[in-house]
Amino acid sequence: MALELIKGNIAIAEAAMRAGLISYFGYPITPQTELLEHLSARMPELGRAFVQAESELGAINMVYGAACTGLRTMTSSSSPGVSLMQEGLSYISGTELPVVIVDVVRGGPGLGNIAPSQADYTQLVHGGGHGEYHLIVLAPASVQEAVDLTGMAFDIAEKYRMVVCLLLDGSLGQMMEPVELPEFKPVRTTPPAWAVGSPDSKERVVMTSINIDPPTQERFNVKMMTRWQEVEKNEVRYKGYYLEDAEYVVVGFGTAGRIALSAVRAAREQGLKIGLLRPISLSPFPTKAVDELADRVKGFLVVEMSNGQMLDDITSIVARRVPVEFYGRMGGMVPYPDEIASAINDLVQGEHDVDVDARGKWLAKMRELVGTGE
Amino acid sequence: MALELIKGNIAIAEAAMRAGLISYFGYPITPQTELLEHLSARMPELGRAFVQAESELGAINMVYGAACTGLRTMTSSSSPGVSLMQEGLSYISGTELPVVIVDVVRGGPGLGNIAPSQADYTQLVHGGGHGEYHLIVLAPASVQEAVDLTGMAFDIAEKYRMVVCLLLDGSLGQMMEPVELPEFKPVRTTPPAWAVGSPDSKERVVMTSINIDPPTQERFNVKMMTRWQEVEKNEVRYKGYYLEDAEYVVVGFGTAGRIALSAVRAAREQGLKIGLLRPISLSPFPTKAVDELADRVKGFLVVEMSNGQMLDDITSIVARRVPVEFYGRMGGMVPYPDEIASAINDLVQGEHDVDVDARGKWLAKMRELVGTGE
Amino acid sequence: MPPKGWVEVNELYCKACETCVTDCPTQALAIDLSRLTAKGYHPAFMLHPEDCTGCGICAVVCPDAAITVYRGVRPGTQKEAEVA
Amino acid sequence: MPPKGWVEVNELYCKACETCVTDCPTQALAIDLSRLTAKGYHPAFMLHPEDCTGCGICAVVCPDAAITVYRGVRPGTQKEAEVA
Amino acid sequence: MTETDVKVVYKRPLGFTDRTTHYCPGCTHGVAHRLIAEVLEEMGELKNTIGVAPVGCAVFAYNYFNFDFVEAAHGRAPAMATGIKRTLPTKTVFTYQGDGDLASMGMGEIIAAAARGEQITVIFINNTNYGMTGGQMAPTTLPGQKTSSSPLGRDVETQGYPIRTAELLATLDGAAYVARRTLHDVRGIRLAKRAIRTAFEVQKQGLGFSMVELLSICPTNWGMNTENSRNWLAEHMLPYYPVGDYKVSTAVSEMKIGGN
Amino acid sequence: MTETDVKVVYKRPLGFTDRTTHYCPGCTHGVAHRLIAEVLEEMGELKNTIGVAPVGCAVFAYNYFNFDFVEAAHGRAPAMATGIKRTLPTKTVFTYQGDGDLASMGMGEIIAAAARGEQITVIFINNTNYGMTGGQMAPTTLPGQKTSSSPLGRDVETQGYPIRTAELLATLDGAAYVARRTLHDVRGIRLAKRAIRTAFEVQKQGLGFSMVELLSICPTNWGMNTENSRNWLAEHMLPYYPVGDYKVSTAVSEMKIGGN
Amino acid sequence: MQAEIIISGFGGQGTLYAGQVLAYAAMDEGKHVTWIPSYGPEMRGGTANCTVVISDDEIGAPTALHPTAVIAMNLPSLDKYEPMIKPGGYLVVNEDMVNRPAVRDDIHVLMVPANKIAQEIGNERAANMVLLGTLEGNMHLLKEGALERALEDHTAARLKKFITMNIEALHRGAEYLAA
Amino acid sequence: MQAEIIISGFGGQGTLYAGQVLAYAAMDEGKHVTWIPSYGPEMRGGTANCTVVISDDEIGAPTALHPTAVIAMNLPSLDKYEPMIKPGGYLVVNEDMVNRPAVRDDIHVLMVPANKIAQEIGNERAANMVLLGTLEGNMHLLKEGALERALEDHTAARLKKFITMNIEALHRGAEYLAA
Ligand SMILES: Cc1ncc(C[n+]2csc(CCOP(=O)(O)OP(=O)(O)O)c2C)c(N)n1
Ligand SMILES: Cc1ncc(C[n+]2csc(CCOP(=O)(O)OP(=O)(O)O)c2C)c(N)n1
Ligand code: SF4
Ligand code: SF4
Ligand code: SF4
Ligand code: SF4
Ligand code: SF4
Ligand code: SF4
Ligand SMILES: [Mg+2]
Ligand SMILES: [Mg+2]
Repeated sequence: MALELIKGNIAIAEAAMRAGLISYFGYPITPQTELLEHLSARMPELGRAFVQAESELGAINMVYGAACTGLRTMTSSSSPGVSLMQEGLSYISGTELPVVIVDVVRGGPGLGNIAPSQADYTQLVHGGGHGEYHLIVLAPASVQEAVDLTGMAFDIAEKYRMVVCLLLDGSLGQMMEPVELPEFKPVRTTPPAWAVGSPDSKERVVMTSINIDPPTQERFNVKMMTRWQEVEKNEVRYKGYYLEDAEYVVVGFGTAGRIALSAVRAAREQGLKIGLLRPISLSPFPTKAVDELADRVKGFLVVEMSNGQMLDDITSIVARRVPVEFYGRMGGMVPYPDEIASAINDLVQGEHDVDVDARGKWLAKMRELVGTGE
Repeated sequence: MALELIKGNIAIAEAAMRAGLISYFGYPITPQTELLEHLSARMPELGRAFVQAESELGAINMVYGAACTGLRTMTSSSSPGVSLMQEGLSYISGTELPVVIVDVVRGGPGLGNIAPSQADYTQLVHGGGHGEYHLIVLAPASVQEAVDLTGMAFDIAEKYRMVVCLLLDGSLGQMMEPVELPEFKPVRTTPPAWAVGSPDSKERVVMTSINIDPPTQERFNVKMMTRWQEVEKNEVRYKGYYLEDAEYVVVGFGTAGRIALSAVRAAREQGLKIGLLRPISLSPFPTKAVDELADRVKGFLVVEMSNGQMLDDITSIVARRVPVEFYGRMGGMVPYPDEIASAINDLVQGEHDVDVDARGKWLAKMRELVGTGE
Repeated sequence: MPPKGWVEVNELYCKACETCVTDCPTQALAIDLSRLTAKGYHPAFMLHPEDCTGCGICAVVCPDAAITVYRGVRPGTQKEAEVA
Repeated sequence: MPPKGWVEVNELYCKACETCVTDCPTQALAIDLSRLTAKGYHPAFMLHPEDCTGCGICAVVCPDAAITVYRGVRPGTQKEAEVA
Repeated sequence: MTETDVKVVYKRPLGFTDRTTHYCPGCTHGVAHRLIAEVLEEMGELKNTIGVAPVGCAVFAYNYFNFDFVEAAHGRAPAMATGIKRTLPTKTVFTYQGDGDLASMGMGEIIAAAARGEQITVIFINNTNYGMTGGQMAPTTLPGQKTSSSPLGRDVETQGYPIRTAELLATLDGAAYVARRTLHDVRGIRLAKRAIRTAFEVQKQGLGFSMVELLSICPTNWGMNTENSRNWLAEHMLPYYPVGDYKVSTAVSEMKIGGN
Repeated sequence: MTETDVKVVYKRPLGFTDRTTHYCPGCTHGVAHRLIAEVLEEMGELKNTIGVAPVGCAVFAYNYFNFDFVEAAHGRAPAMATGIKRTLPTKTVFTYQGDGDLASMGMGEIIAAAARGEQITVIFINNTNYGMTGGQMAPTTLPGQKTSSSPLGRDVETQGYPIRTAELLATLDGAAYVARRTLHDVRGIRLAKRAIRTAFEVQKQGLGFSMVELLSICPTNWGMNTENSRNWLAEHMLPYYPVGDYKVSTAVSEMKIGGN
Repeated sequence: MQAEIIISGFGGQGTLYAGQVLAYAAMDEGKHVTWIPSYGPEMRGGTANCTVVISDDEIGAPTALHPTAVIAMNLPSLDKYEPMIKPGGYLVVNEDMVNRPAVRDDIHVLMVPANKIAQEIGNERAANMVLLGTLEGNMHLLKEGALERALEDHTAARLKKFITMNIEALHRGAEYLAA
Repeated sequence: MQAEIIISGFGGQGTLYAGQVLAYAAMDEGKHVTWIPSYGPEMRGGTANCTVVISDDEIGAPTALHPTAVIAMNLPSLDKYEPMIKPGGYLVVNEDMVNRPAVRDDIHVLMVPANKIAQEIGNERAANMVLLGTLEGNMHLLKEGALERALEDHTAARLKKFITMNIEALHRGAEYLAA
């Protein structure tokens, strides 16, 4: 197939349609809007449903309804809009429905700005809504990967009847890269037997997240957590670079991960034995990979476009076996490879203290570097 | 002062008024509604503002506005309603405003039920909204403690200009205990100089969470994280029981913590050297206390009314020094002391494996105990 | 002879709200204080079966779809009526 | 002599939207293509100061509050006018 | 007259399951349910319908109707119904919502759905309070009416005025049929059924958004028995919320309803 | 006539800071801002006012007004204003909102505030699209109008009908004054100013909720120059959104406006 | 000393209120006390029960799997709670609302025709106080007259008129002593 | 081989498009390539720039603190990016829009009167192509004729009419060679 040069936002839109997207519901918000705009033109062309919702609340609840029919559905937004979806995500999860959502993260908190960020990690990975549930969270680092993961997201969502979220930062949404788009898949247009409106279901179907009887709710939660164990077993994805002989490992996902790759290459050129672990599935997290590395490397450097939200997970896994250091930029700032390279040098040359307060050290540095505005 | 026998929900309402609450905005939801109902009668009596908002979105944004005047304001809700407030909480945090919110947690996810739960821990402690920010989260375990923490919540909120959240489960909201209510405090009715509408500010005041320029946003975030370090230094609260000579420590907060106390007492009566750590501030977390215990005890048992949301934090702190086991009930179920007692026995008699997958073990047990409903 | 009718109150559903009793134009219905349903209610019953016209009003207003309305003469009662 | 007026366009604010030019009833205003403001716009200016009546319409429609309108005769121009 | 002349004038509709409802005795939620079931049965739509339950006393509605059902988040039923209808346009999709659900929490969603002319039907139960949570003030609570969150009676100065939802939605071009009916007496119920039938026909014929607002009693939270509740509705609600057709689009006025 | 006869007929209002706005050339957001500043100056309210900025092109409004300001989350300005006004009832509090902000995202909040008779003033800019995010369809987009999310023109069958916000809010009893004006010509602007004055007076005199909807141009996203935009507004928007007073409560109609 | 008492019955039988009277009395004696209801989605009908824990010490769990005592005001409550009572504990049953005797023989069982007694003193709704009287008359959790004083001190003004009757009910109930 | 090129100017000068042409050409040659714009809240006015990275290998960072080459279409772009260019790199300046020469002497500087040239060939808006032509004419990032082919293959139908002019602009720009 021919390569095309496309923006991340539009590539995801196209990939979703090719994966059999039947309905899309969304609300404009920078830096995600092109995704919605593209579908506003394309979905009607294909005779599929596109609705610009009244709000992100509307959008997620339209998706909730559409998902009850078992046909492929999706929404997309950016940080503040995703916050507004938290109630809906908890409901959808509590109803065991397959849904794909895209969060093109921007600088926060609050209104913040529209520059690239990864600070919705905890919101999505550790659950921003109420009650016990998990989202599957995938973080592409290139437009091609975004395309590939979009198709996979629908499959995984259906396999486990769960919400799959693509988390990317604003720059990936705006970036153009050559991509190979998949062919159009045959589309399912009749609800499966478990869904409402299905011609195949023997009994009437009720879709709800209510379990007014606590023991019933608890049983449901045990079931969902058991399913999550399956997901943790099957759906961990990451990419390793130069890990075989690595003495130190940089961990970063998405754009931060690919920027780190440049820095790691530069370090290798200097003869340093640095590897890169780029988690692709943030939830389930590549815990085992980090765990095994912690047994054989001398230290980690976590790189994020946030205040170290993944850092906490890495620290927990490494469990003081080796030092974990951190370099992050916040509020819409994107690090340059040079900054990461210098953080790598600090790691390699620094003192090895497994009790290091990585975030505190980094924060002190940031206060010098950028100040506090006071 | 005379003791009164009051429900948790109403005690918090009274305590808030006595702490100088000027305005309350809320929306009915079980098991929190009595708090709102009580204030609907009492606030107008005192000539203060009470508004039943159109929704939790409305409520949190009314609180947002009221907080911009620097006068004491509050809202309360329960899990699904708190999910709807996530965008607002991110905005309020990004605008550095003092706000108190109360989450009387119920069984989830989704609509779930209205029975007691603690499963909003991650939502509140690790941040359910977008971007980098922290909430201060306090978890009372008795009605008196709820009263005391309510007053303190307003003070802390103002000290740091942050959101302080009281997290309690439904049963504490519904429970009556004898309490001593504080006297009415003198009330601030004129905005301080930093707030809008202040007669004291020299220049006009603008309150916003937008920083369209990423470097400015980043500086702001550095400032907020630096403030958070202060909070971590000053505002950690917990209560220890029988810790001096404890060989094993149970960790539980709120209602789970006080139920654990009964179990711990029973264990002590059996001659077992068990202690209890009951975190009161969940955020900032009593990390140091756990850390120090991890150096001298033989193991931990974490008890929650959730799938182990605090468990992850304990595991991270303990960092494989000693085994951490878990006992939780979900979906609105409240454990009996007997269940915890038997979990204590398992811990004391069990094999000591620091690599234990506490949640996995517990989940397997739960599958036997309650099943998965399949 | 005017068209006659009768009704059956399904006691599984009846909650003793009295709506049918109030609205029956011929006062044919009443609450049976002598009995309790499984749910603990005193159910509605035909106190004056002879007055029922089968108009269906009771069923239209019943919030619990507890009433079935027949027109004609109740099987069994016909004979009694003839005997009388 | 009819009441006369004049206007000043503050070039800090003017964005060359031409609204004032279009709406001036006496066509006194125009866009100055020969100059660029600091923001890069060709500002509005009084092409025909003599025609201005000081009616204020330009200021009412200006979206950038760039115009000050005076009534009377522009200081300085008075003399010129007299000389002319 | 012989036994063979016996005719069933009325029986429990086929659209109902055999479960007893959790509604309080006399509560007209039950009547509204029944009318929906009757209409869908008459239209032959029972197998083709998907209902959307609200959060409110009708939260368990899905237990009582004998067809596919989903349960929405509080206030979001119109959005959820939109998602279903856009995905399966040939299905009959309706929401069933209370006044707290529709006119407070979900006002944004209902207006947007009506403005979009979404091809769904909305059955809206106005009982002037939040029944499920114990009788708090609703947007529809009458001036002076006491509720658990307006203990001195709704004070319009601080707590605002009731919303007349049918009138409000009727201003929207996407709304094809908007009517208000009452469930407090037999005549009202008969007219309500006809309106519900019209609303579903509007959907079936693709004429746009349709809503029927139903004045309903809440004996429990009003603190009155059924009879007094019905009288209170007639005396206090009807003047504030007059029954009537608030929007009948041209297409709807020309619509022919077949059968029965 | 001597130099001492010189009179300033018009000057930049005191309610403005000296910052240049980020609005596109010709954008009538600027006119709306100016009218607010003029009215508040005339009323002597500059020191007593708190503004609430929306999310939309006017997100930076607080940079341009010379008094206290807060910035709301998208759509929630009426709730935020409520929080401020209830806390400081003697302040003049207003929201400034776009059509995406008020009539889509924030429809729930604006209706609730109006129904509550909240003593706030709302200035509502209807420019038939989402200006800030690049011109997507708004609830106010006209049938057939092309936007970046209705690329073939708004199809009322699938994308619904425009919402006439002033008419909608006018149905609410809590709304004391609801009017629509236009900013596309000098007469419209003068009438708009008078309406804005009335709206703020309504608030000052505690008569209830007040809103002025202002028809506004968006040359950038409409893809026209200023002049054509103003003509387009007159030709297409005015017929769909007639200017006029949609609600003038009795108290408002008897109100006396002092000064100037 | 710690005692856990569950009071259970239909909604409307006054179980929650009986628990509150007990809790007030305990509080007034300076005891630690908790009162916790089960709360459900169905505001009306169904069962209503509460647990009162009275202790000399800070109270841990406000609920108990094996309570010291149970007042069962109807059959479902008897069925549910009888098996849970701590050996040696107390079971007070409203005899008028059940159709079977208790089966446990390792606890003190008191069958009280509470509805009848309440009717005799003029108000069937006082059955809850009759049973509470029986409980306290046998267990002596508090000082003599504590419940009566609690009724006098904590009854809302508009309900004051019921105090005498309720005290009478307590006394009549207290006459039932375990064998 | 990896090259990072920043193309920067006012909005409306076609910097983003020039970057896309370069990116298309690189893609068609089988190179790895990324194109990333700076995007801002102000849709219009202000500066607009993009970074194109061309590499034989999987590309890490799509941005660069020290780019290999910069096309500066106005003064602010020159001020901002000149200091950042990698020693030995290329700086192509639209001479018509700046009022100063470049100051670095460790890089290749090409001052091109791009507006004038573009006017000569009939459209001032082709200045971006002139400068792109100069860049490629000096750096030879791609095979001969790659940009021209990219224009021919990837121009949207309604803009086809500009292809010839743009190719001419590329050629005129390519005539400017570094000393
Ligand atoms: C987000 C959220 N907020 C609040 C609630 C609590 N809640 C449940 S039902 C209800 C009100 C229902 O009232 P109404 O819609 O009038 O229905 P009714 O019970 O009167 O039929 C509320 C506020 C909830 N479940 N979710
Ligand atoms: C929750 C949320 N959703 C979406 C956005 C993105 N957003 C910013 S402005 C805007 C639309 C503004 O349009 P309008 O209110 O009409 O104002 P205009 O720019 O036209 O003046 C949107 C959708 C946001 N900031 N927050
Ligand atoms: S109306 Fe129905 S529920 Fe009510 S009493 Fe009659 S039969 Fe029973
Ligand atoms: S059918 Fe008519 S007459 Fe017969 S019982 Fe019912 S209401 Fe009365
Ligand atoms: S109307 Fe104002 S901004 Fe526009 S050209 Fe005239 S002076 Fe300049
Ligand atoms: S004041 Fe009147 S006449 Fe003078 S320039 Fe302005 S619009 Fe023209
Ligand atoms: S509370 Fe009111 S609305 Fe709810 S079921 Fe009971 S009577 Fe009906
Ligand atoms: S985008 Fe439209 S509304 Fe926004 S400033 Fe520009 S012209 Fe005005
Ligand atoms: Mg209601
Ligand atoms: Mg707009």
